[in-house]
Amino acid sequence: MTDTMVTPGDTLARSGLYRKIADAEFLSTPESAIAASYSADDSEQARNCGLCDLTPVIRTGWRGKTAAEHLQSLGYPVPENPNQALTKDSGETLVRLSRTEFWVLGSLQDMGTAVTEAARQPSPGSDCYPLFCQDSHAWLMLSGDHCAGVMAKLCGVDMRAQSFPPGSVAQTSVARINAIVVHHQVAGTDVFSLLFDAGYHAYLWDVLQDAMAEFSGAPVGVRAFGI
Amino acid sequence: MTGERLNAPMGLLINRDQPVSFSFEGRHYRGYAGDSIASALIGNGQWLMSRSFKYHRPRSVLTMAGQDANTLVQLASDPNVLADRTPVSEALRVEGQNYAGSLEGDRDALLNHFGRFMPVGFYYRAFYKPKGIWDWWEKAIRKKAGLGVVDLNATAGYHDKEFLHYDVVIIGAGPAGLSAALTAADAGVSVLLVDENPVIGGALTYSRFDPAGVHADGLRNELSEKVLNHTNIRVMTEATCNAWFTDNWLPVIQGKRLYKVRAKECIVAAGAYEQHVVFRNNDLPGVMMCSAADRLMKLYAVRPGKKAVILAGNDEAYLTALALAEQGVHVAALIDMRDKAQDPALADAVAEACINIKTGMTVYEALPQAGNKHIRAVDVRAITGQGKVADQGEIIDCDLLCMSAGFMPAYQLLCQAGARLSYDDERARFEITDLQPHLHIAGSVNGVYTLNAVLADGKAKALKALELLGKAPAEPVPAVHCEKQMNYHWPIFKHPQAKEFVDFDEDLQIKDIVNATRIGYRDVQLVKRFSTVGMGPSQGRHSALPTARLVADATERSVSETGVTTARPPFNAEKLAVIAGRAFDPYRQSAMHHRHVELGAKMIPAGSWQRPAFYGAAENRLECIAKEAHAVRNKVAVIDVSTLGGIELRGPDAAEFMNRIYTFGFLKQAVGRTRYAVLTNEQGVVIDDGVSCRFAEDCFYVTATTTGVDSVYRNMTRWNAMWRLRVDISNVTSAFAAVNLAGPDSRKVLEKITDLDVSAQAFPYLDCHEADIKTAAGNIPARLLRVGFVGELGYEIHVPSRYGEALWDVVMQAGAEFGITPFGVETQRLLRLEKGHIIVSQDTDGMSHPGELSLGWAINRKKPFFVGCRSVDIVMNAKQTRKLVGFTLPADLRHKGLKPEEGHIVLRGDDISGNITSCEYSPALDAIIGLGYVGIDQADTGSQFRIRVSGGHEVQAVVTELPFYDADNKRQEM
Amino acid sequence: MPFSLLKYGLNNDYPFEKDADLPAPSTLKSHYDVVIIGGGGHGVATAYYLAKYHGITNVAILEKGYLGGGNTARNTAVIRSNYLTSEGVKFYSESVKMYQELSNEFDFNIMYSRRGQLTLAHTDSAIRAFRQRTEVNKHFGGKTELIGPQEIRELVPTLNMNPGHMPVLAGLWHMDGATARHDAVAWGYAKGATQRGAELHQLTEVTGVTVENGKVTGVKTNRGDVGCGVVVQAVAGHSSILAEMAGFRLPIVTYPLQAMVTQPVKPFLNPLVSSPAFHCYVQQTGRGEIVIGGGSDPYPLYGTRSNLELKEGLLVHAVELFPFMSNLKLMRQWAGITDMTSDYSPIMGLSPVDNYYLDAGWGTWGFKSTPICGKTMAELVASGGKVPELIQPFSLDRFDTFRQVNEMGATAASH
Amino acid sequence: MKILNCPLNGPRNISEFVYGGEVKQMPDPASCTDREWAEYVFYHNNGTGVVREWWLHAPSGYWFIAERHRVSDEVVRTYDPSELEQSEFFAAPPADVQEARQ
Ligand SMILES: Cc1cc2nc3c(=O)[nH]c(=O)nc-3n(C[C@H](O)[C@H](O)[C@H](O)COP(=O)(O)OP(=O)(O)OC[C@H]3O[C@@H](n4cnc5c(N)ncnc54)[C@H](O)[C@@H]3O)c2cc1C
Ligand SMILES: NC(=O)c1ccc[n+]([C@@H]2O[C@H](COP(=O)([O-])OP(=O)(O)OC[C@H]3O[C@@H](n4cnc5c(N)ncnc54)[C@H](O)[C@@H]3O)[C@@H](O)[C@H]2O)c1
Ligand SMILES: Cc1cc2nc3c(=O)[nH]c(=O)nc-3n(C[C@H](O)[C@H](O)[C@H](O)COP(=O)(O)O)c2cc1C
Ligand SMILES: [Zn+2]
Repeated sequence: MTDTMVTPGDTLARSGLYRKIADAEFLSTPESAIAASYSADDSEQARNCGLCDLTPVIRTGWRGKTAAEHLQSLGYPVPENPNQALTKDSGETLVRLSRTEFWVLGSLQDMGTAVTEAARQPSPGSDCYPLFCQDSHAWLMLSGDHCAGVMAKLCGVDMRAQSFPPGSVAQTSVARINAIVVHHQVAGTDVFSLLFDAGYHAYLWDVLQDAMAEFSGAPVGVRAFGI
Repeated sequence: MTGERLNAPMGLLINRDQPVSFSFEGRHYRGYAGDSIASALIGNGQWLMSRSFKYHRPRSVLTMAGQDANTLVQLASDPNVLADRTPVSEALRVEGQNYAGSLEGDRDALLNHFGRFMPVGFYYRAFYKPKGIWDWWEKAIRKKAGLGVVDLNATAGYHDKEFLHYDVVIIGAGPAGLSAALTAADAGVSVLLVDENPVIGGALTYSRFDPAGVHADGLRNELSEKVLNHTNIRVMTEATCNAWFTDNWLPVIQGKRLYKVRAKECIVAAGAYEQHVVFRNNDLPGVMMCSAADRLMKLYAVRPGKKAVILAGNDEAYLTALALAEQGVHVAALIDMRDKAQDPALADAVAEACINIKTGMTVYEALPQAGNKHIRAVDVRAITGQGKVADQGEIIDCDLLCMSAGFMPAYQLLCQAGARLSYDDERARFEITDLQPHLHIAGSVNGVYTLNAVLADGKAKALKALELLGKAPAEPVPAVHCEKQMNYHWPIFKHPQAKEFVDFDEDLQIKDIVNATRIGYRDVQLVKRFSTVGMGPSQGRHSALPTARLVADATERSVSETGVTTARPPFNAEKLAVIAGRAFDPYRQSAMHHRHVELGAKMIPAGSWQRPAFYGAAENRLECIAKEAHAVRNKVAVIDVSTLGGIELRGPDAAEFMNRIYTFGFLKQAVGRTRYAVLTNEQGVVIDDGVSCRFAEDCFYVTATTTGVDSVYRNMTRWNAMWRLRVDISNVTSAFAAVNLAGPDSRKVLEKITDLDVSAQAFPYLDCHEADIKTAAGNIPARLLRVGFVGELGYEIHVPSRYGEALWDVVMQAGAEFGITPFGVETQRLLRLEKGHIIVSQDTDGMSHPGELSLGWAINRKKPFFVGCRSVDIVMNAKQTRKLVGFTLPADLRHKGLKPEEGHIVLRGDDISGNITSCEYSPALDAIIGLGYVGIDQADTGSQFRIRVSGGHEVQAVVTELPFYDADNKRQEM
Repeated sequence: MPFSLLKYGLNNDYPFEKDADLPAPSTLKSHYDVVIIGGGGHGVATAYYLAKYHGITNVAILEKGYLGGGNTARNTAVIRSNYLTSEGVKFYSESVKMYQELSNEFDFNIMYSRRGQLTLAHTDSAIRAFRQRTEVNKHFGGKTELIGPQEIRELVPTLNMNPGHMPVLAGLWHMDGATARHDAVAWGYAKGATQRGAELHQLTEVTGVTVENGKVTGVKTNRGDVGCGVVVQAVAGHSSILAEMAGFRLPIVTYPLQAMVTQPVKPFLNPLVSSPAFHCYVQQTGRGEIVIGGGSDPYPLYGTRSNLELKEGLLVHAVELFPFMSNLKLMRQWAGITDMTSDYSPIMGLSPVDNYYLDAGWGTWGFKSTPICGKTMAELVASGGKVPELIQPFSLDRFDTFRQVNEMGATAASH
Repeated sequence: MKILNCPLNGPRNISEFVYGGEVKQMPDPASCTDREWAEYVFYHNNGTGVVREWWLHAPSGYWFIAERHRVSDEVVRTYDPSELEQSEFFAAPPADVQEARQ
């Protein structure tokens, strides 16, 4: 990852949201720009109730009978059951969505560069198909003490820690659209990653802002997570 | 004036340090913070609060608990507000409703005297002769209908919703609920305790439980403190659980938020409703439930009268008598319909308070002050048989009559859950049975009334719930019994001059109920529907039991056989805004969305997507479309087609799968080639179409319509759950952004941005390729399809959606020198029509089969199977009745207002033989062109048919061979 | 005050014996010429016309619950004829005409109220469909117009022309649209039928159908067996169950359909207003309540439980269309059980069993057709099985020949 | 709101699911009569007992089978479609249909 500041509309790949968050400062990622910070110190905000657009961070996935093996051959741990997630020390989060479907969410440390490498490896045979999740899905990350509280206003699944501990995954409906919600940790903070049809990027961003207002939530940049 | 209030400890809810002023019917009053509108009004001596629905009789508080319609008032933009539940606030303006003139001097009160001309169901027997007169009467009658007035400018404000999950949810924070909550919480489970009142305690907050009146407060304080401080209990006050829905799904309304609560176990401890006695003028202001008087005093420190009479059907009323006496109300008499009190000690205590007890007697009639504005006295008679009284009675003066005929369990939530409410006629007791496995009842809703039994019942049900949660209780579940008798068996006394109200909401008297059965409406459900009993705002809370008794008696059945009408949600009336809440209205935008907005596009919905209709101001629609069409036909133009569905099929069986799903043959589709793909459902109806691109032996990328793709994808995955072919199916619609670059110069533009050889030889019509699009910032991997929806040389460019905006930018830059023009869906619709391409769902309907659409060429009838194949065979072998054809009309018709519009009908003789599905003026052809269904005998090219256009005019159209434009497809194939 | 009311006021003996609308319960005979299964509007109307026009009175209507307690009690009482197909429009127009006469014919006020129905178009495709319905209607003499935003504003000034993200673009204004006191329709027919000699047996459930040599000969009930020459099945949501008893299947799926009503307020809305795109329609009754209805439940069930999801969705839209209704108070929510066909047209006429006639597949739209159903079914019975022309298109065998009568576009969420 | 137990995602509100119709056996399209085909396409058991149904968990795109009682709405069992033999779906195995006529 480079440390240069960029204008988000100038990069080749763009998050559908960049105009909405134009008041942030942006960092460049391998092909795009990511909101680095909105104010001098977003971390306090992130610990309380923050929302971060991680769409530019690289992610990938495979589906098929041999997808689990392929994942292992790439050196990734395989969550034991569907709807579970594991986070590697290097920061990648492995999400298992079904018996045969796996996603890898890139790390904030390298903005997912390592995942790009993995995605380049040829997939074995005919029973392991790479997925399109980098483009089909947008990625928003909710952080802080009120993740479950915010989600309770949008989603019927109980996401309080006792029933949805770190490592839990729910494929569910959030504010009437389908979403994958992953409870994991970034830089020691509990976060909920929401992955959902990229067309709804602006929609869900606004809905989340509205739901967060009760908890004084606000957008945060990746700097809040020690990047 | 705040009126004089009783001393503490009366007035639990009010804050005497905080006076509040408000107005009612334009007059100013003062109350205290914590007062309800009703308590504040009565505190000021203002009793009259509303006029009844039908006879416009003066009404005042009945229950003081929001359980009746007598206190419905009007706030500025809020009709039908319960004055006995709604707090007063500073400067609140309250009005009465449903009157002519003023609440005090309602002119419609005259209707009271015409009651005898308005027998039950009189509407059905009048107003329709002579024929046609009802139209007149209806208008007159409708004016009088309804209660409050809607403010047409009212807005909802912000309402929202939240999901909650608890191990145990307890509805009702009376002694039963409190005891249940503590038991459950002590075992370590999460508990939600919901009560509609501002403070917890239920009956403990207002009711007297012992003659001395010392027990309730202590117990309430003790239990409340424990509950409020328990870490496992969340208490929600002023929150109403408004229904029971499947699997313990409980809507709890608190203020402007709707909580949707899921309970693993639900304990309903909702208490019981006190029941009224049915006698003449039982609706006069000053006649109320015993518990209403208790509440006025205990909760609001309001003295309900100076001189009271108590009408008792149970021992509870004795306690009210004591409470009144203690607060300085002169209790002139306690009339007990029974022969004696169940608890002799209570009778002694009342007698000691110098209250005259008369047993075996009833109030036969309440005597009104002038204008029926208040009770003045009661006519007390000895009971001589069921519902019968002595000829002579005694008149006792009073300004307050407190009555209690008994208690009916708050059965609503339970009956919504499928439980059965039964009534033991012998013992005059209710029972609720057939409960759902994870639903429990405790306390007076369960027919348990003595305080210790209520507490024990709460505990027992919590233990039961814990057991089901797998937290087996350490102690045995206690058995709870209660022999306390609450209901007097026949508290109904008919009077020759009637006005003995069974249902206050609907002004229904004894004879109305009985007569309904005599006219043939014998089932209690028919009685309800014919008389409207129980159909008013309080939904039969008080009328259900007397109605059941009267119907049972009139039809010689038991009350249990007669039953009550169905309890339906909601429990209390709920504001529409609360249930609607914050509306989630998801929309999708393509990666290029903002570029369209910047270019001034008029956006329109397409399914959940937003798409440009055309670029420019709405008022210039036609010019914009013409300009865009011209650019496509003559230069180069570009349209965002990102919303087009995309499905990726990969695996060794991908071709086999395509072959079974779509009508065409796909096994032999060459790699690098595209093919039109039509989808029929099992009925053989065309439901979608698209383009199939084969990028490898084992890889197809197939498009679908914007609005159809989700169901196409679902269908595919379902079929493959049965076929079990080795194919992976992905809906990649949002993964790709795409444009269609179209027009004679499109190749020149494309050449500039790719290294691929795009010459006609290397990249012929219907080819598809993967190649990079070059930009200053780097290369974009792309899929290029040479297809021709609009009939010009053209290319679809599909790229991963993250690059969508960059693709748009590079195409626009490269095209600038050729005058590239963006175009929208409306223009596209016109252009494809010139090419005779159908739009599935516009040119097809729910019955269109491929034969009617002349799509026979897109069907491989030799292959063994595709979804719908057999149905297609059947319909194509049957006699055809209609066909979709192209037609033309002279251009100048549109200036005469005679251009057919989509939806106009096609005629054959006097019959309708078809309809127009698409019709536009084509600038390229300078003619009106269209597609439409015509009778099979009208479908030959060159034949004419009639279209009925606006204004009933008819025009003759000529069936025209498709396509209209560029018949030999030279342009798209160049 | 009309004179008719004076007789009650001046007489202390109301109700008079002769004023009874419905006779007291009677014993069930062992044989009837005609057994009608289902005491809803359709069943009693059939009995009424059998007696009135064909002199056939040895008829029993068997109703498992109470008179008109099925969908007749639950429907939102939209009466209209602005359908899409010629077959549909002809049929429903006839029914609407008959409705206008019923009060005087019955000597019982069914409170027929011609309000006009306004259906809203929020998309181009709706405009196309509405234009077609307008033209088909007009062709058969109906009073229907496709109108623009300005006319809509004049008709319903309180309507929000920009609800949600879907502005109102046009409207289908159906002047023949009406409503009536739904229960009274069943009562009026029952009164007329029983006064002419037909028997109404409530709390009488048909539990079996006896078929001999392909011909129906009787039914079994909880009150004993009854022989008969002809059976008419008019059981709405229970159509498949009865058919199964008679030994055949139907192209029907049964779904709950919900509706709801607010507390009464002073009148502010005259026409019936419907928005198919919003799955929502709204009307104000003569008593002042607002009745709100919408789409069917998303999956089949034989139950009348209601649920929160439907109510939430429906009220979001109701409040979008009429924002000021946000302060109205919802009072009751209920459901009926509806028998849905795939083309949204009914199944009427012959069945695979001889002398066993079908009046089924009425789904969410059969209240308006009550009179014409009764009339045509009576004709079918009286003629010994000759199917009246008006209902021929609705025959069961249209499914075997793939000749559906497609009313899909004219029925969803506007009833 | 009713809870439906998805074999993949566990118990969820029924609003997350899409009903997909009765599980029916397709007659052999090559040899059945028109009438049998019409039965298959249009007719339903629509019974009052337990019916085998298709359900889709929309957020995960997962189809499964539920056995549900049509009166009580009680779901007796849910399971992956692979637990049913192909013959439950097809009178003639689709592969045979393919081969027979190729
Ligand atoms: C919420 C809702 C809204 C609707 N809105 C409209 C509308 O606005 N306009 C419109 O035109 N239509 C509407 N409908 C449809 C309309 O209500 C019905 O199509 C119509 O009432 C059917 O009448 P029916 O007499 O056939 O059926 P029903 O009135 O249902 O009568 C059938 C009777 O058969 C009885 N029965 C069933 N099984 C047996 C048995 N085994 N033995 C004896 N009796 C049996 C039932 O108890 C029932 O009483 C609506 C329906 C619902 C549920
Ligand atoms: N004197 C009286 O008027 C009277 C009335 C009722 C009960 N009691 C006595 O009180 C004791 C009964 O205690 P209990 O605990 O069974 O009942 P309770 O009446 O004390 O408590 C029930 C509570 O539930 C609340 N509630 C009911 N439905 C609700 C809903 N849907 N949502 C939210 N809150 C709801 C009520 O407002 C009330 O506060 C018995 O001893 C009985 O004899 C006396
Ligand atoms: C057009 C219409 C208007 C209604 N108005 C009312 C009403 O004002 N009050 C009421 O309690 N119920 C009203 N209902 C609902 C009925 O009470 C009842 O819920 C419905 O007939 C279903 O019967 P059930 O709830 O007994 O199963 C109305 C129903 C319809 C169809
Ligand atoms: Zn509907």
